[in-house]
Amino acid sequence: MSAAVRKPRLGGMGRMPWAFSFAGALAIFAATVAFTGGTGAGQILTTALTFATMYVIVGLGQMFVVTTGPGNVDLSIPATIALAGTIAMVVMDGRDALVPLGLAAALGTGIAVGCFNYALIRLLSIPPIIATLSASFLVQSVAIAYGRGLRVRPPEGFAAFTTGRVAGIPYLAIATLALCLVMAVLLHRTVYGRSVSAIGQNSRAAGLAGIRVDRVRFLTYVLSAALAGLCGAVLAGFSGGSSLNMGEEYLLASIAVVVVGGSSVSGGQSNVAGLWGASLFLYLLVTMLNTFGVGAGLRLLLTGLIIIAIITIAGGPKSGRA
Amino acid sequence: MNGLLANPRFLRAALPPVSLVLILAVIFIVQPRAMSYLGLNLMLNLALPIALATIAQLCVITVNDLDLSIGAFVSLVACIGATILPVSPLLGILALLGCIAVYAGLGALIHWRNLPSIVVTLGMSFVWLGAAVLLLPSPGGSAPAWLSALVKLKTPLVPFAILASAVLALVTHLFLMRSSVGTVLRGAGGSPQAVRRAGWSLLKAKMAMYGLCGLFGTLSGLVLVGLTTSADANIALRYTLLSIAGVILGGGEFTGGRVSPVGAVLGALTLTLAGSLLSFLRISPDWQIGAQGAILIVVLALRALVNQTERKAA
Amino acid sequence: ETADKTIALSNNYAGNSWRQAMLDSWKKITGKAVSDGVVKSADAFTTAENQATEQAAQIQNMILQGYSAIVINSASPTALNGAVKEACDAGIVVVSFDGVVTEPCAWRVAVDFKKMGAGQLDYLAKRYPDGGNLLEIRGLAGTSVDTEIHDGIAAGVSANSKFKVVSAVQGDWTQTVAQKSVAGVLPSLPQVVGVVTQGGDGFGAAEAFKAAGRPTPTIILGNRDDELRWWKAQKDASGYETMSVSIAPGVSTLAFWVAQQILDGQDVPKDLVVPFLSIDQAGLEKALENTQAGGVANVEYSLDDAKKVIAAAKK
Amino acid sequence: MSQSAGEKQSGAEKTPSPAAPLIRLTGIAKSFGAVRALRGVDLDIRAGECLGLAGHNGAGKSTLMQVLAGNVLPDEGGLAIGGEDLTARYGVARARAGGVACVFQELSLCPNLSVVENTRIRQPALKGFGWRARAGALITAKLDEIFPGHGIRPTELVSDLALGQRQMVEIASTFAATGEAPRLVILDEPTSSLDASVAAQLLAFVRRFVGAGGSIILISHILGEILSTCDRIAVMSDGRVVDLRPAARFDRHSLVEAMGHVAAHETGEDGEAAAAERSAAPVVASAATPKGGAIRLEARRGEIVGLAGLAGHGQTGLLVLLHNAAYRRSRYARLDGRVAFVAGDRQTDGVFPLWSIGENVTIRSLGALQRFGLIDPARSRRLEEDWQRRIAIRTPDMDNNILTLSGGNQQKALFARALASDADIILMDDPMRGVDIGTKQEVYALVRAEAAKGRTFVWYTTEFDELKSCDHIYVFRAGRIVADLPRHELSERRILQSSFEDEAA
Ligand SMILES: Nc1ncnc2c1ncn2[C@@H]1O[C@H](COP(=O)(O)OP(=O)(O)OP(=O)(O)O)[C@@H](O)[C@H]1O
Ligand SMILES: Nc1ncnc2c1ncn2[C@@H]1O[C@H](COP(=O)(O)OP(=O)(O)OP(=O)(O)O)[C@@H](O)[C@H]1O
Ligand SMILES: [Mg+2]
Ligand SMILES: [Mg+2]
Repeated sequence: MSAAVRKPRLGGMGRMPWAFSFAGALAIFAATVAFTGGTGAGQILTTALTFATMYVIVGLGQMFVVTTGPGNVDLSIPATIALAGTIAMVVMDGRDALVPLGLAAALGTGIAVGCFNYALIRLLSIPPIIATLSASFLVQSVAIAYGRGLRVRPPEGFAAFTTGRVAGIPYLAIATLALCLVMAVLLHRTVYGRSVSAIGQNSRAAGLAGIRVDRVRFLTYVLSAALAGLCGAVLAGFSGGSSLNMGEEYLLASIAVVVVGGSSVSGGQSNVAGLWGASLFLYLLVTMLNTFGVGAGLRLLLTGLIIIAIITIAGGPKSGRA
Repeated sequence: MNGLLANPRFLRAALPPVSLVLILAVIFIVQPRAMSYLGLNLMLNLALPIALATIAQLCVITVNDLDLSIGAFVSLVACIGATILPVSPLLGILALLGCIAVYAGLGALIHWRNLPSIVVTLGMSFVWLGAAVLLLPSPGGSAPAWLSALVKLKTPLVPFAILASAVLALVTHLFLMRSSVGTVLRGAGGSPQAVRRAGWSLLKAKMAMYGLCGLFGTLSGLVLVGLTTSADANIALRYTLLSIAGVILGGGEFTGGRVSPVGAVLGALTLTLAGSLLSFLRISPDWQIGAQGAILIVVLALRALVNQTERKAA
Repeated sequence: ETADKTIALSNNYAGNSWRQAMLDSWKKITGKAVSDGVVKSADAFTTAENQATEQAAQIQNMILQGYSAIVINSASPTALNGAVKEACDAGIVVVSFDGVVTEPCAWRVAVDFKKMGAGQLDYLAKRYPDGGNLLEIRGLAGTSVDTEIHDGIAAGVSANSKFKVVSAVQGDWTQTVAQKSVAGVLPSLPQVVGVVTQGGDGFGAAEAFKAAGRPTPTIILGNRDDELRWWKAQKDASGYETMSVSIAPGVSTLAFWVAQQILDGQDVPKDLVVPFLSIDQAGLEKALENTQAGGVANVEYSLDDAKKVIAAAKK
Repeated sequence: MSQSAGEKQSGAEKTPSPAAPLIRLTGIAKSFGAVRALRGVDLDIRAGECLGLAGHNGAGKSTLMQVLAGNVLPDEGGLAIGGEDLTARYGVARARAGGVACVFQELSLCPNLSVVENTRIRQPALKGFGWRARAGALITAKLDEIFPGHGIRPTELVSDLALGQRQMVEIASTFAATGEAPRLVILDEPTSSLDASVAAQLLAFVRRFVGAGGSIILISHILGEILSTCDRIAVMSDGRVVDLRPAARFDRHSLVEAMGHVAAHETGEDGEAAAAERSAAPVVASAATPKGGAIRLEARRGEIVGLAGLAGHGQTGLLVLLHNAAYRRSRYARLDGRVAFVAGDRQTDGVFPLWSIGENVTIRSLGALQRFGLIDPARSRRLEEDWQRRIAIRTPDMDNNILTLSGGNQQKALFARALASDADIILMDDPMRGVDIGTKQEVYALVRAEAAKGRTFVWYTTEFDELKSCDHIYVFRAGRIVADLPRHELSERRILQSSFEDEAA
């Protein structure tokens, strides 16, 4: 987005790593519509936008984490979604007046989880992949003990907002788009964003270039968990209440949208636009296979093959010098 | 001795066995009955497939990649082992060999297109799982009798799981850490450019390591189905994270070809025993899941201590 | 006489309200049994992830701890057979419920899932004599419960040939997933008269229909409080009619009593059948009253219930 | 460059060919995208000679050697070994078979392996039972032969070795051979991370190797080395060989001239040596070495403080310590002012490989390039272009990836990063590694000018000449500061004396 202010500056990298995910999404959409003979095309797009937003919200946080370098990944997202969703619903208590408080509580939960994650990573120097996994078990336990698996309904107004739409475009998608713009600016135009990229490429060099490595990584893990918390609240509002397992599918999905969206898993390089492409792509893919009436086994198999095909065609990063 | 303790590299190598012994000691105190042939056998026989999956993961980590599909792959192998293998052994073996070949092919694809392994294996996890569901839409099948008999072998004195784990650790250590071929393969993880400039084929190295990953994954699936006697498509999905945790617990690192097969096997055993310890502690069900996380954290916190001495020594 | 016996619950998943209610019922009933001196202890164990391998290890640890009986809600009907066999060999009584195991040495407190599927079609056939299109929401791929209910539904459809399943989507027994899957296929579907489910995904489907602006078909619901309340709201507003099928989480307590009876030396057949929990239009209000807000409709069993079930099975 | 063709011809004519060339390169051309790294190079390498290769940063020296080693396929041109044309299907394997071995400019050892294991990687023949013992014997023998008193244990992990030691291992394992010894060894800036005494050992070995009939290509920016060691010297400029003469017919002045630089005037050598008193400006940085030692490092505002001593004796560690002290309280160091770091080991400490040259330059200055909390693209562009000019980074476009630059030019970008920043104190970790002589002179001048404006420099260097630019020098040995010299006391003998005192005693 704001990267376009300057001509693309990624030397040897693929010029538009995110374009493939959009192309893939478009192709799949075309195939689906062709199959249904054009019925419901608009409807499919609308629902795709709705569901893609959830992926995008968690994907944003995961993307920042992944960008801080190899081995950095946040596996506590599903548990955080469940806990924050529950807390938000309990705090909102079905009253519209308490929605802001509930959202704040969800964000606060995320921030707390993020702090805990980073404490494990930094103070105990546990590799992030294991640290966030261990943390997620603890968070899950807290969610169980706190929520007892009970479903609390969201306030009417909040539910209406999360499911509402204007001219076929969900409010949620509009809000998420705004969030993405902010994140894109954060990524490309602020010292924080550059620092994240620098740390992802070479954290020792980043430290010697005057970047406060610990602080930036801390903020990144907090950001990721906070966005997961936000997603938890939104998801609970959208689906009529929180549940303990509502975050489960976001473990793989959050990673998948980041990498299919063209961010580099070896760190240092990321883009926000690709998240949308990848989210739409993944959602439309399942929809297409469901529409075709493909069974579960074949559907999983095809999903995997198509992801691999896309990434193979798009190709990996080319290194600069032999 | 003092010198040894101050040597961070030694400490780091000593960490996996020390954590294992510690956890075992606590278990023996909490549940004295575990201190027997039967006890060890019961606690550890399901550790063998995990150890094998961990070694499979270690092969891929050695060349700086990560395999997010190993759990799904082990599930698929278990399904093949419970469906095709007993009915037509030849076809079953061919299918398994085919799976290993696909793994080696993945290595080639990842090298050839310079793809991030995480994405490719994430995709493959869907493929393996899908294949498993197609093969076994609902749980069932039964493992060939010889396989069950083999993995449930009652060896004298020391339970089979421990013997097999020891052999596994020894063989992979000799191959990866001591042999001349293993050296090149680890070098390919440490500095691919250096290895290529010395005239080795990185493509072959990647294919070899992925192929080995497939091989150990296959062994893991077969042992697993031998133990459980029947399979389901979701049976081993958890192995993906367990195997990564095992490699790390064993002192391995995600990049730079720094791995330890012996440590990894010990790490896998430690993880399994941690689960047992939790059952013995009788924690409230609400917190049992959290306690698993807590145990992981405690064991890894020991690593932090070692790292600190390492930093001081530097 | 079982006062010195110990019973353990091996549970493979705790991440939804059904399981939470199941654990609660267990705690409530067994807690009383322990304080009454019926059994010495009745501990509950849960694994972190819904995985057969982890549960097998858990059962092996229980063997080591020397429990007299193990009550299992199994992650897989077959994958635990190895561990279950070992438990039996160690002289431990094994009772499985909900997710039952096929190992012959174990007892099974089973729900007739096939009937649960077929029953939905019987109900719909009554509602729609002319038949129509159906949408099926399935559970978690690769599990036996999913296959059995699906088979039941398929059998029901072939028995009522005026119905046609126009699409089957995966709901993973998770409301949000069901909502997403249904929302995805809806635009391309013709008019459907009913949604057949595995219980518990109905509310997600209802949300999806609402979001798509399509008339709500007859959705077979599960036993969660929000589903029942939604039903009530629809019923009050427009006289909406449907039914609910599910398994009562309290079936864990039935399994407990069965285990106790076996330990007591009673002759108990290996296969016991519990009725699934079914709520019809008339029983809705009553069910709602007895359901905790945000919880699930439940039935807990007493020793006498267990004896009745055992007696029924002996016939 | 216009006169180059003539000179080259004359060079070729006047050198009678005593033997048929071992290797003949004809018309080698290679482009990387828009960069024409090689534009048709003809070069003969004879048996039993040491051929020097000099040229400015980015002249194409490394690329030519990559071609020779089979790592890079040329776009055009031919290659013959021993008269046999091998142009088609040339590659690493062919090069090895032809007896060509190469020590690359960027280290190519596996850090996770031990010295022995790295030897195995280089020597495919080391396999089968007992290969470790054989590899250990081989590498130890070679290290002993080339670098007596090296102090490297073959079982040590390469990551535990200091940079200089790694370079020694790299060189030794290239010369070591299980079967036939290599016929031609290419040394691409082998001395850049070795200190003077070790470099001398290497150069002495090169002469012995050549004397025994082997061939060497030696690339170096240290002209004295080339002049004293080589039989012939080829000068490259902008992808061509522009001059080729016997070494005896070059001197420092003519060599620099041939490279296209105006001969450097040896400035300020003893001119101001009389200034005995240390400046009275406030101390802005002070540090003690964590390993103990009586002498504290002190740097005053506007001073250039030099760190000397053998490579790997704790200088880098102290610089990192000083750097971190600017951000976190430290037990050992205190810093009064903003700080910037110029890395010497650019791969691990300096370069951000995914970024453009411009982004690599501006990263340290982002704080100052903000407007309303956002980075201002126009301002950063101005800064980049300003510094591209001031420090002459050879690139058509600062938006190109940093890795498209040659080693020396990458180093310049790192220099620009520090100098462009708002830092009051600049820490330099042997930053002139691989920088060509012309640029060096410019950078020296720049450093002196900045110091005059009040900036403080703490400068670790392995080159004695560079210490002459310093106001005050600290000599390191075994992690401690062992000598503290004002400039007028500086002499090569003093430095060596302090560096080696222990061994002498
Ligand atoms: N892989 C590559 N991609 C793009 N450009 C390259 C690549 N390799 C070399 N170049 C360019 O080719 C030219 C020659 O580089 P080379 O490394 O051969 O210079 P050099 O003479 O060794 O310089 P130095 O003394 O600084 O090491 C430079 O302009 C460099 O930027
Ligand atoms: N703060 C730090 N963080 C990480 N690594 C450090 C830090 N300080 C020092 N090191 C590492 O410790 C080692 C010790 O550095 P030392 O001071 O011996 O280097 P040196 O004397 O400059 O040697 P050379 O530059 O020749 O490698 C270095 O390899 C450096 O990478
Ligand atoms: Mg060079
Ligand atoms: Mg140094």
